[in-house]
Amino acid sequence: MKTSYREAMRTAIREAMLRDDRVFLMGEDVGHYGGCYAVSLGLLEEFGPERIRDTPLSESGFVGAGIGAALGGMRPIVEIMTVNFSLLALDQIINNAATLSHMSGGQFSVPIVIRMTTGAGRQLAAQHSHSLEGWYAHIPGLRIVAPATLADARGMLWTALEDPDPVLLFEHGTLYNVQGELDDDAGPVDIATAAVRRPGDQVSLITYGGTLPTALDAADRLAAEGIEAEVLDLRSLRPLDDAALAATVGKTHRAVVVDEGWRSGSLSAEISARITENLFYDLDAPVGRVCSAEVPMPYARHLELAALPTADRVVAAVHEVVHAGG
Amino acid sequence: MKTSYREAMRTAIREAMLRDDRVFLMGEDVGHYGGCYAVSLGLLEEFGPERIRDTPLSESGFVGAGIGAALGGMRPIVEIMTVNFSLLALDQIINNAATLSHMSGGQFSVPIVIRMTTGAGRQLAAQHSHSLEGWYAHIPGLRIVAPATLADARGMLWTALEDPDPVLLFEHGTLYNVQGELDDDAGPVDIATAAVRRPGDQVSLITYGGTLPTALDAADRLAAEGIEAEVLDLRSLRPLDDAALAATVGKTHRAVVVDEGWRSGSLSAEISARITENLFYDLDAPVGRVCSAEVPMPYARHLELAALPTADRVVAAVHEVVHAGG
Amino acid sequence: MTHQTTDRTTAALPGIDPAHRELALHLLHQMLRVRRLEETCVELYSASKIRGFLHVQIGEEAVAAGVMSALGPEDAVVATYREHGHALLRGVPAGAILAEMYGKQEGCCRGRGGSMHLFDAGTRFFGGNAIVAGGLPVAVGLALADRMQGRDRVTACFFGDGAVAEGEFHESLNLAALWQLPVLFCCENNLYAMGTSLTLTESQTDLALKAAGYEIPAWGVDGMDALAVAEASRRAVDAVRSGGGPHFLEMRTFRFRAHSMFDPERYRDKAEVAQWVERDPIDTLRAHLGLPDDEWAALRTDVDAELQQAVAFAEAGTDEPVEELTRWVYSERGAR
Amino acid sequence: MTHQTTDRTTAALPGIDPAHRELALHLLHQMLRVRRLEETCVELYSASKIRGFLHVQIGEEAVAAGVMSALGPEDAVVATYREHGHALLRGVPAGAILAEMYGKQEGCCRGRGGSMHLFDAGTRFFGGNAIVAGGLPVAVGLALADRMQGRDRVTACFFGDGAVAEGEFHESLNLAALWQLPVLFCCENNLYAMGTSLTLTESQTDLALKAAGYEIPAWGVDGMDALAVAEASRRAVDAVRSGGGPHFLEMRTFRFRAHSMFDPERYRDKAEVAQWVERDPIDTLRAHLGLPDDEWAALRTDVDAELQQAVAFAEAGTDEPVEELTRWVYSERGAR
Ligand SMILES: Cc1ncc(C[n+]2csc(CCOP(=O)(O)OP(=O)(O)O)c2C)c(N)n1
Ligand SMILES: Cc1ncc(C[n+]2csc(CCOP(=O)(O)OP(=O)(O)O)c2C)c(N)n1
Ligand SMILES: [Mg+2]
Ligand SMILES: [Mg+2]
Repeated sequence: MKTSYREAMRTAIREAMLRDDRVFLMGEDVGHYGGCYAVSLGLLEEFGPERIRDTPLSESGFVGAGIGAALGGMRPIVEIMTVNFSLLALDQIINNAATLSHMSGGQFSVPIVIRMTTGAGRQLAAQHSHSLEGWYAHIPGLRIVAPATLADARGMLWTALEDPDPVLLFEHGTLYNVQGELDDDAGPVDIATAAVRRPGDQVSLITYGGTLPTALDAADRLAAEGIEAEVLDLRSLRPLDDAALAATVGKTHRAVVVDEGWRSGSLSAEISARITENLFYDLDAPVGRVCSAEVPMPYARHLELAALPTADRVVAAVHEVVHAGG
Repeated sequence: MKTSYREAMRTAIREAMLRDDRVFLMGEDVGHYGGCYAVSLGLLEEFGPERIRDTPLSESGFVGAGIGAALGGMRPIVEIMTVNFSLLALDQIINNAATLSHMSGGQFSVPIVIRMTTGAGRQLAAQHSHSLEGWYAHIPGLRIVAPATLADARGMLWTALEDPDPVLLFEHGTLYNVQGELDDDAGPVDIATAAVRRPGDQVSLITYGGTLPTALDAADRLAAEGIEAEVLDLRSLRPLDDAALAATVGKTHRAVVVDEGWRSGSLSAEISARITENLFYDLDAPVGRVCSAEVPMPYARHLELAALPTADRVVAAVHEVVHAGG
Repeated sequence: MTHQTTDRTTAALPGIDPAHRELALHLLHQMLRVRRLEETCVELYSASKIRGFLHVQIGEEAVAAGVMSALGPEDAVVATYREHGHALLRGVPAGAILAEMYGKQEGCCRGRGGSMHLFDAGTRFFGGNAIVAGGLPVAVGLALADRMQGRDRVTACFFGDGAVAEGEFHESLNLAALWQLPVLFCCENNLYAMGTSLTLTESQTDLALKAAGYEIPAWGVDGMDALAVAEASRRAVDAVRSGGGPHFLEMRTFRFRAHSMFDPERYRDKAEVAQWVERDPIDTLRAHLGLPDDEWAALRTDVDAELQQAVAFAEAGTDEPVEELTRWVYSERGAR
Repeated sequence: MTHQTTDRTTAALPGIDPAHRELALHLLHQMLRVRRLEETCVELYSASKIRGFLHVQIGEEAVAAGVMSALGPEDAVVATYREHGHALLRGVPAGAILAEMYGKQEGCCRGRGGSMHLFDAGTRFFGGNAIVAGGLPVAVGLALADRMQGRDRVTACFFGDGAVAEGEFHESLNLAALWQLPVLFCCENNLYAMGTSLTLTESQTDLALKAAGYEIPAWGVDGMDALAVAEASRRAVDAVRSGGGPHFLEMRTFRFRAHSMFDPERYRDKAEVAQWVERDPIDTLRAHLGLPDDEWAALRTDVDAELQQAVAFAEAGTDEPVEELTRWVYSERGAR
């Protein structure tokens, strides 16, 4: 079936609402507006305003309400319009959602799914272009997932809802319009493992979410020059799939992490550190990183492009590690 | 002169207030209460309620007000009682303080200093024990400093106030009672460079803030067994002093990072990644990391101790890298 | 280990009707249990058996006692870090509370939470939150779940005067009123947020009036009078349960002790405290009841016995194995 | 490059006193400048000259025109992402605004900010904030600085009806009232927050009443009547400047166009929009003035000329060298 990332996500929400009447969608403009990115378009008409619940601009309030509703037996899907606004709800996410299970000695769990759009690339400037999913991956008690394909957009939500703990689901804004084929019977997928999106044996490109297309593009170009890159899609940012990292780097002995986060303290740092810790003697070259420039995203197109990870930069980084010392 | 970390910090605030009447201190309980950790004790009596300003519980409100006051020509010192509560002010810190200079094309700068207590070790449990300073170091536009010594507690504030951009100053709660000698003429110090607190040539212990005493303790024990560890105090977490990292690791060829943050995505990851990137061929062993366990801090003493970086764990980590392959 | 607490109702004194006397005696008993529990906590803190932050509500017992008397077992309670009394009166055994403060696995949260984070699923006691105002949105959500599942439960949410300045207070009251959710907002106005007096934190110091601005029925109650709190709570809970939307009670009370064990109380003078101590809610109710000395003595003996057992229980507590450090970070049982 | 805009005052028509006519003409001229600027923005967006998010205020011009007419050069202005008109009427040249939206270094923020982040130090225009309610605490701080330095400046802070639900609104109003700071809160109530109507976001939909709950003098104003806004603003600004503490104006207005260039406007029907369009603030004021066609034509010519120059200026703009990408992340000049 031909579909888009946006439609796949909508189908996933619809399916969840049909499967379990404890599931509801809550957030700014999810109802009457049809969803800021039209993901929930039509769902208000189908499920009504109680289950497709428009909220006031009160990120801390409605995220906290989602946490309470989860404690009360519901299965809320809370949409924070974009990751930028999630900063206003961070206290609820970190101090309540992520800690209630542990603080209560396991008496409570918080089965909430929080969806948000993330990423840059659309000239939305400094306050609307953050990629903070890797930053969120620092928090114990949270699961962080980043669907990068139609199948994952379609299949991760239900698995996340079945998880007893809070799951943050990050949708990169540049993916919504991606078109492609999806099996008619496509359904739930695991949210714990990484996936090899392209096999290769000379270098590992490790990425996730919005930069998967970038990495695949770079891999094609590298193939043209005879460099076979393996592309690993992390899928889950917390926990990280260490086995998959070991498998690919154990095979290629060289790795480049592609991460749209600001370089310093991005997820790419943790991945580089882990590879070095676990595979130091397998490495033929230091792990390379292609990240965003450390600048609040500028509006001007040429500057934004200069700040983001591009296939060009990935190819250049691969050349470095491939020709490096070892 | 014999003094304490707390007194040194108070002297620094007092001196700043006396030097520049644009400086004022604002935060919860800084005045009538005397400061949650008694840092500002007596200052209300000396400077009055306008300049030692008690605020309501409104972290986002008064941090944002500090940003506005800085734009308006003042030099605010905003105290957020603890880093845990700073999550409520994160939108103001990231979307305004850190971005206004760049978004405005350099027309505005935000000379604000935000002080907060950080860290665990006092059985304050999950919501009062975060070490997020390394997490904040991910944000472009901010400077992050962590005074670990009396001289830095005394000297970093004024330099931070003279900086045109927002500086976040993290004071580890276990340091306030540290006693020691301080020169009578101790004054401003730089906030950009790292400092070697103990020379050594066999392994580098890289740390900052509340874990500096831990690292020094471990270094003494290692010396007793004949292992000379160099202890590097980062002092500035953003920007990082790459030259100092290169100097110490270039000399010792082995490094262990000691960081109270949760391991995954902590500052230790960035440091490990950078060392590998810049000094891969100098390394005789993978960079070691001693961090906090990935758990919301438990209240029980024995569990909290088990979760935190201790000298024992640092010594063990050093043994690993020293006896490692190379 | 739970100590059976028996409500001791004896022949009515002339002039007081039995039902009223029964309620009054119940409240007196409950307040005394809280008072003695917290006096014990303070002793144990001084003896270094309890660590971390400890916030006692001594002087404010009428609030928890009164509100709890109006709730049913299916209702939910969300409280703050000053919640020992709320947990106790909601039904958490004193022993489990003290064991928690000892950091023992027999504690109500296995020693992971401590004084500020008491939780109990069995009595729907949702903590125990050390972030001021952090519990309000959660309470709104619990009420939303009840509304969506058609249950006529009430969620009682306790918070202090200081919490009113937080954005989360504003967002929560608006959501609860906008969606007409069954939340009882219980503001414990003790006139101070740590060392900052209400006059330094609110432009509008009449907090009931402030709540009314959200179109929420709100009224002030004498928080030193357990009977008044119980009566106001009963009426408010009935209104909320019967679909009247959120209600707001401002309980005017006072904390007799310091904010925490670290507070030198520089911000208020002894005279102010003394004035309020004269209105001690326990003494007041005891006098109102004209309780004979022997009955009072019996009540105390009863409560003291409960606490002795509780301390013994905590003392006998055991440490959770260090190997279990990271248990419960993620749930062990699947979501149901 | 700045275009000289001349206030054209001609002989008074019978019945309208000259001062009033002068103000009215000024407001008409300013509203027309905003209207034409934004109509131009929409065209340029369709021509892909402008990218990212673009929010126009077409229909709401009376608010910015009226408030700005009451401010002095030393005052400060804080606005939202729907701020083209505010920037223009504060004195930022149309060319610098358009060049910014083109992403050119001749833009008022060197192309780094774009439509949502217009700033201008020279006119104390502090943006341009894309976080709803994010500007309110900053405005409070600007006013605090003025208070502490004994300057009799006013800070005007614009925000929409949707911002009222945010915690930052609550915290900011309380701080401003508590500290009696010189802030003029200007609520642009256009009845919708994106696609969500006020009735779905506020339990108390009378926003002036809501503000009054903070002990802030607040009143509602017809936001489609530039003269009414100007008069209310003058009175409020005088009160604030003379030490009367913060004031709050709820301007009841309406946006004629979509929320942004991506909004299909499913949430409201054409009839509702049409009703408001009948009250177009420009047509209304023009009729009130009984402005002769020739004068109106002259006014339009004047404004069109200004915009032609502005577009030309933007078209001639140049890209900042990519090497300068990370400039301005940290300040280049030391703090003074
Ligand atoms: C968000 C947040 N800010 C600051 C603190 C530190 N703090 C703990 S209790 C308290 C005072 C709260 O006062 P109030 O709400 O009146 O409750 P009370 O202690 O009087 O019962 C403060 C400032 C906190 N715990 N959370
Ligand atoms: C904190 C935050 N949440 C959500 C958004 C997304 N958003 C942008 S504008 C808007 C509606 C704001 O409505 P209002 O305040 O009434 O201003 P208006 O657009 O009507 O002028 C929303 C939800 C945002 N920018 N910031
Ligand atoms: Mg209080
Ligand atoms: Mg609006």
